[in-house]
Amino acid sequence: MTPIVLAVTECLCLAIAAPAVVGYVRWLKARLQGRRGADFLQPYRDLRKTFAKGMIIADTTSWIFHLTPCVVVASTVAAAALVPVISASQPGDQLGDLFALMALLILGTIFLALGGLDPGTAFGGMGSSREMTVAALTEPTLAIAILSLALTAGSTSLGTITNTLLTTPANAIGPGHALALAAFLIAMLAETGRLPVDNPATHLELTMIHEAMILEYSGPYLALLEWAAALKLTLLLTLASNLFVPWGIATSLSAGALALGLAAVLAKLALLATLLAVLETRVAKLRLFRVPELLAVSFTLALLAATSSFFTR
Amino acid sequence: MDSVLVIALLAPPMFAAAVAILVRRAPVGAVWFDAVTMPVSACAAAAIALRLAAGGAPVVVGNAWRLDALSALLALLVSVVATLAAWLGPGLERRGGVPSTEIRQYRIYANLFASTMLMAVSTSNLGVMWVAIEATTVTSALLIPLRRTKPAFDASWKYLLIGSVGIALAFAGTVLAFVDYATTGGDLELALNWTTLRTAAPSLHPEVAQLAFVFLLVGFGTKAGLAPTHTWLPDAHSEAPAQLSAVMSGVLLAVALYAVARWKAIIDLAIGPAFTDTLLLVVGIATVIVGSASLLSQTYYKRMLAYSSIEHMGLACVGLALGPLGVFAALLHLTGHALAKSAAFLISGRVYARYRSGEIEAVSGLLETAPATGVLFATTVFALAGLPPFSLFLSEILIVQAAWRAGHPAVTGLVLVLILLAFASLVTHLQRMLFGEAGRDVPRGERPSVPLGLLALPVALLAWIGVTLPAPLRMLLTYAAEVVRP
Amino acid sequence: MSEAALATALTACAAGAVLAMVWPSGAGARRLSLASACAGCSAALVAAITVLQGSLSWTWRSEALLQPLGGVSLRVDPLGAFFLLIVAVTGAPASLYALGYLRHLDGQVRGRAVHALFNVFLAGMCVVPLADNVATFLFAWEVMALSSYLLVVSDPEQEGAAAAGLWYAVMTHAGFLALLAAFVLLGQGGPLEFPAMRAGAATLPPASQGVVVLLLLAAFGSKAGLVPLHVWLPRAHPAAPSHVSALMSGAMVKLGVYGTIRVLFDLMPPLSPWWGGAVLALGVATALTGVLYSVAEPHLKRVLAYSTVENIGLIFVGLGFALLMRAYGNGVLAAMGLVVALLHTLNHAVFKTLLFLAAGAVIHGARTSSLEGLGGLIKRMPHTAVLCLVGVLALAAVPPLNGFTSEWLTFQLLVAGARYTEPALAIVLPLALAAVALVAGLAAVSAVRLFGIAFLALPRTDSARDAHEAPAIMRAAMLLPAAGCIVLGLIPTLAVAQLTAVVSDLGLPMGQLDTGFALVLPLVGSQLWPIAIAALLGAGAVVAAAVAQTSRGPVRTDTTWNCGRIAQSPRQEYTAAAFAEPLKRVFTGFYRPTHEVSLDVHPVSPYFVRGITLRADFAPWMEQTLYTPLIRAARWVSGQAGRLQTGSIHLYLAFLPGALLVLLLIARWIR
Amino acid sequence: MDALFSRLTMTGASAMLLLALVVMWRRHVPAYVTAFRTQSVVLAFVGAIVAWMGEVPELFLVAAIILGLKGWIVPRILAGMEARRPDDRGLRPLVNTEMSLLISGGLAVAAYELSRPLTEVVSLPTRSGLPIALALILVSLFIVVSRRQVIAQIVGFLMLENGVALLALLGAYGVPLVVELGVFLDVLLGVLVMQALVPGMEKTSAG
Repeated sequence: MTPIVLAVTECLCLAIAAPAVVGYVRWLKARLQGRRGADFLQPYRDLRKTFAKGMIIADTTSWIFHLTPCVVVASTVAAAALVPVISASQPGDQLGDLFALMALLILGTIFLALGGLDPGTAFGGMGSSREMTVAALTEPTLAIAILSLALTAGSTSLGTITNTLLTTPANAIGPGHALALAAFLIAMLAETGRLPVDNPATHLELTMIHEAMILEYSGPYLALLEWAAALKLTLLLTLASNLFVPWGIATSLSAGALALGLAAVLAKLALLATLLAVLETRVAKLRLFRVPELLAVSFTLALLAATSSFFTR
Repeated sequence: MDSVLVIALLAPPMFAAAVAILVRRAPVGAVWFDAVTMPVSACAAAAIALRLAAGGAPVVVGNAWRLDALSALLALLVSVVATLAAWLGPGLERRGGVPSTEIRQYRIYANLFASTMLMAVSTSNLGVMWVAIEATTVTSALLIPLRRTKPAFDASWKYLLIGSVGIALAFAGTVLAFVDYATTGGDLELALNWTTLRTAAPSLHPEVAQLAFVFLLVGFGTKAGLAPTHTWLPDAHSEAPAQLSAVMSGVLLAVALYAVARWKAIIDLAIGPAFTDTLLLVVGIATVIVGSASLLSQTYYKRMLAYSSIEHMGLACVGLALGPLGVFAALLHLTGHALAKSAAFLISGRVYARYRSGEIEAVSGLLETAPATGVLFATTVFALAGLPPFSLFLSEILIVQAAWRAGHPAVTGLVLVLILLAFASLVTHLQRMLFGEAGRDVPRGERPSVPLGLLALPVALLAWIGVTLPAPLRMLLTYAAEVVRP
Repeated sequence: MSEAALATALTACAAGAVLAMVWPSGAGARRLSLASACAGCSAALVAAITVLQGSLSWTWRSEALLQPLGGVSLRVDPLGAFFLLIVAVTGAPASLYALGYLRHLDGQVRGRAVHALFNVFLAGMCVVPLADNVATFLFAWEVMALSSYLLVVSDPEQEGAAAAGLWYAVMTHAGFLALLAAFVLLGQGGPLEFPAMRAGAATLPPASQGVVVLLLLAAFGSKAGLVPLHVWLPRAHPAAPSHVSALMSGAMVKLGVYGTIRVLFDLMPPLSPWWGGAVLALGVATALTGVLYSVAEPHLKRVLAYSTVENIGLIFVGLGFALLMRAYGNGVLAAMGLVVALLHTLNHAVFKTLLFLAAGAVIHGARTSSLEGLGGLIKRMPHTAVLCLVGVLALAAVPPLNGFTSEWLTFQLLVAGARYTEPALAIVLPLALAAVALVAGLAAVSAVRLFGIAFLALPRTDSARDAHEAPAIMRAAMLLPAAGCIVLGLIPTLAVAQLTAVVSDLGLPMGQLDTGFALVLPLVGSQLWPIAIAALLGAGAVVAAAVAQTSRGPVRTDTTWNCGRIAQSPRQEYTAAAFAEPLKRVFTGFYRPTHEVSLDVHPVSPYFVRGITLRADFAPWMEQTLYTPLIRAARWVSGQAGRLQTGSIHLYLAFLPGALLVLLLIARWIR
Repeated sequence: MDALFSRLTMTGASAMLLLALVVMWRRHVPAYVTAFRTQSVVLAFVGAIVAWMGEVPELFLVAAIILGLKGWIVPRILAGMEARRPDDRGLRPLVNTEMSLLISGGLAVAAYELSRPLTEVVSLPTRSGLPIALALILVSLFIVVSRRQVIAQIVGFLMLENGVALLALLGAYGVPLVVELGVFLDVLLGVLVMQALVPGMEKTSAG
């Protein structure tokens, strides 16, 4: 019973923390760019405000338009349920593994794209097309990164990967692990629509990807989508930290271990978010047609990681 | 009993020809006589075939006539196809519009043609067999220009001259074999008798036997449409009236190949099968190559069918060279081809009657204008392409199998590729005819009629043979194959 | 029990074929023959399930039929039964569907012919997996090929039907001949019976073993649509009536897979690893080719046809993997590879049937088959849209639908392979994994494009605007495979449990794979519990919907905002071509797009442009490089042969002494 | 006796071959018919000699038929055809005279080579004529191939028949009578049919 309670708690934690992560990144970026910036709680205020607003539904849409936010939220939450956050032993492994997580994220992406196409606007279609392209091209990178983890851990199950790394830390030393992490991080940037693939703060429709798809959404639906996007970012960051650098995560269910785990994950999230903010300040957005080059780089890194894990096996 | 059978087999077409010659005023009567007598011949052939299939002794009348299983098979094919042609020949349609002189001419020569073919397969004397086959050329050549057009006369001339010269070479071969036999000191009067020759065959001289077989192969091969002396065939078959093309393509070629097979059996006894097998293989493959390669570039549907005949004769020739299984397959192939090709030619006559053009391009939307004819035509073409459930499917597989078992992997591969090429060409042309927009002046629709039912008969027969291969026919083929390749 | 069921199935199909031709009224003929087909499929289903449940096998021989080739011989074993099941689950909805779909053909002979051929086609497909000798196999194989060819050309008014039929006929006949050659080789001169071949295959010399495998791959690959033999598939599927396309894609193409398994895993001993690698590589190439074209293709049914090519590729990845593992003696992984391939075969059969039927409903309702002409159908054909969405999601391989489970297993397979085999091989597998992942991603793009462009937004043409919902019977027919997609997605162990019986019957012992509702792979320590994921997703969606409903703000419907642009019109919509444009740019080397822009300018000045026409297409380079030379060669040969036939009687006559001379020389030479 | 027999048949055979060669260098169609007529007479003569010296009485009948059919009826038919058709003396043969004669010489050599096994096997006194008969067959074949005139082709074909008949006479004192009679019937019918066909070709080509 306890593990399930813990899992639900973990999921809720992620869900609640998600806007804060986004807020932190935004704040840090503002500081780095020499602006004051709103504090990291600003996204919560935005969400509250948007939730309370009325909705305008485009008259060209169908029930897909209404279904999309629900499915996007559901798939992201389901994906979050698979991620170990505080504790390494977790019931999410019963449900599925990394590939299942990947597929759940794709489910969300598909519905986002359908939601973008539903109103029949040019921008929506454009966003959908680009989002799907980027998502498709990211898949091989993610798959190979998962493979290189699985080769050392002997499993694609998230709990097992974390535990194996904790018990044999030597696995983390060597080129394979670092390369896989780098590949995973690049793929993550593409998946979550961050710079240099997509600019989350853009106001130019022609360069939008994620924002273009949700142009027609307003009110609670918009809030759900924004929140799901934040959750996706947070869960992928958590995933990166707990899969590649699991130290600190609770291996027992004692209160102390759990507290330590919580602290560790918060620290790691903060570190990654900082890195993200720095990166987003340093780089410019790539042209859409150069995104495949970036993904090719990441793919090569992942492949090198996988091969090097053969050599170190 | 035997003499009754032979008379019942040979006399009806002669009678019918005589009646057609004598009855000048009312050709319809002669036509009906023909339609009634030809089946008698077919029944006699069937009776003979059944007896032989049951393992009975050959039908022998004196020294002149002798029908063993091989002869019975060919006699059956000839009489069945001739019956079909007689029923569907000019003169029986209610609104024929065919001049009575034409009808009369057709009935005279078609019956003479049929009787010469029947004679060729039922004589016991290989010399007489030659005479009869030469006579088939003469009797059929006059029928080709029935409509009196210049291309038909030209085609007929080519057929007659090439056929005669070729067959004269076969005579030279016969004489060579005869001379060789004479040196062994046997009875000269019965020298060319099958049984005598077979008994004496082991003492023939190898080199002379080989020389004779080369002449025989080229000679009879010319009539059988084997490359490269097949050249008369496409012209003659495409210019002849459909009923004649049906008989020529369906059984005349088979009869010529029958002659080759007969002589092969003799020569094999003298020098072993390796020699004749090699020659037949070379000629057969060349023929299949020519036949299937030419198919693609044809623009007239009757020429297409003619080249398909060449291809199938080549396959049968290859089969004859591939040992007992191959001979069985070749004979089965000839059987299937006789039915399918005669049906296809007869149907092509209906197509021509509707479109007034022999060009593939000119015939389009056949399925729309004449659905039943179109379906029947497509069925026969599929049968010719070797698709199930028709019997050519079986025989082609058997030929391939036999080629492999006989240790000819290259032949196996080549035959397969050529079958594919032929298939592709046939389907290409067939589709062009079946689909598309038909011209405005082409009459549309057709009601069920007797000729359609008759045309469905060989198709049904083909499917029946293809699926079950009835035991009597199987035994007949087996015994016939044993005659060629014991 | 299963014998009787099978006899019933074949009798029903035969009766259906006859009834279609002879029943006096057209409508009655349709109803009776299709009901008969449906009954036949149900009986076949019963037979297949009985055999799979009991792992029985029985044989039936008849010497009377096809006697010269060794008679007819049937044998049911679990593998055959599984493919019989696939035929049945595809055939039943297809025949139900046709009841409504072909109503307009009632008055025509063509309608009767289509129904009769449909029954023959079904019967042929039922017999193929049961054949136990070459004669039966080839006969049923060709009956299936011929009837499906005739169905492809059954609607000559369909644009390109004749050309499609020709491609199909020639490719399939080439396959048949290759098959014949392979069987003759495999028979080694003995009887062409499967048991004899099984016993004798071990003695086959390596060289001819290689030739046999090559021929078999060509033969079954041409039926299954392996690259580069897939060219007929995207041509024939759109030309055929939709229920036939469903049957072709769902079942017939799978019999190519069946043949490969039957011969390579059952009849032949383990092959050299190279063959496994080659099959794997072919599978990857096929999957990539298929999915890339499926993403870019504008024609609705061609999108689906290419997607079939893609999925066949994925199935062959599994098969190639199993072959490899069998070569290395790793029975468990080989069994797993086979199970995955078979499971995907079933899954694809179910969802592709659904999609083709839905495509038929769309073409039926909207009278256009190009994605560029569709749009907004979700409002006009609401039920079809829901059913199609199920199929599309299965196609995109997302949980909790059936496409996902087999995709997930394919990933696991390749990971396990990379982990448990020797390095030389293991280094290749990640590439395969990456390719499969890319294929999965691109399949999702294709799925979104298919559904989004056809069903969402505004109708792009008048005919799409006037589209009407499919008749109830068609919708009911689509409901069956849709339910199948969901059930197989939620409880994959239902199918996997049967498959373990199939593979262990092939001599490949299978580790424990099925435990209750979750797929557990002890080998890689992963597990998948689709029903729980579905529950989680459902709960999440319900909660999200509830949250959205609780907000107090007013909800109103208004003109689409579109960043402030007014008068939303279909012309502003993203097109199918535009949707695929980014990928076309990324994979330029593969697509080799051709662009042709023509400007219509005002006579006064070239700067006053009145209209711009853009024609974009892909260079069909596979056809150009492989088939164009072949066609040209055939034409050349034909032309050369034509030179014999000049019409000059002197040349003709000259062949006589020529032939005499050549044969005399040959005679002298071989003496 | 045998020597004389051999000489006489040999002379006859050679004469027949020479008459075939006449067709090679004459361009005048009536000359072809004359050559054929003469050749047939010589053949009948050879037949008679074989009948007499080989003591095969029924060959007298054959010789008589040859004389009547090929020496009289068929040439008359041919002459009739020639009289009815337009003059085609201008038609040059496909192969010119010198080349034709050279090729004929080559064919004769080939015939000697081909008939070697035959002459080794046959023990009759007439066997030395066998190569000539074979040469006649080949040369006639060449005539059919290389001449343009319809009548020349028919003559070539008939000479080919003569060659085969000669082969049979010299090799085995003739084939069985029934076959022989059948062959005559075929020749007659064949020529008649050819005669019937030729006007059709000519008329329609002119019109």
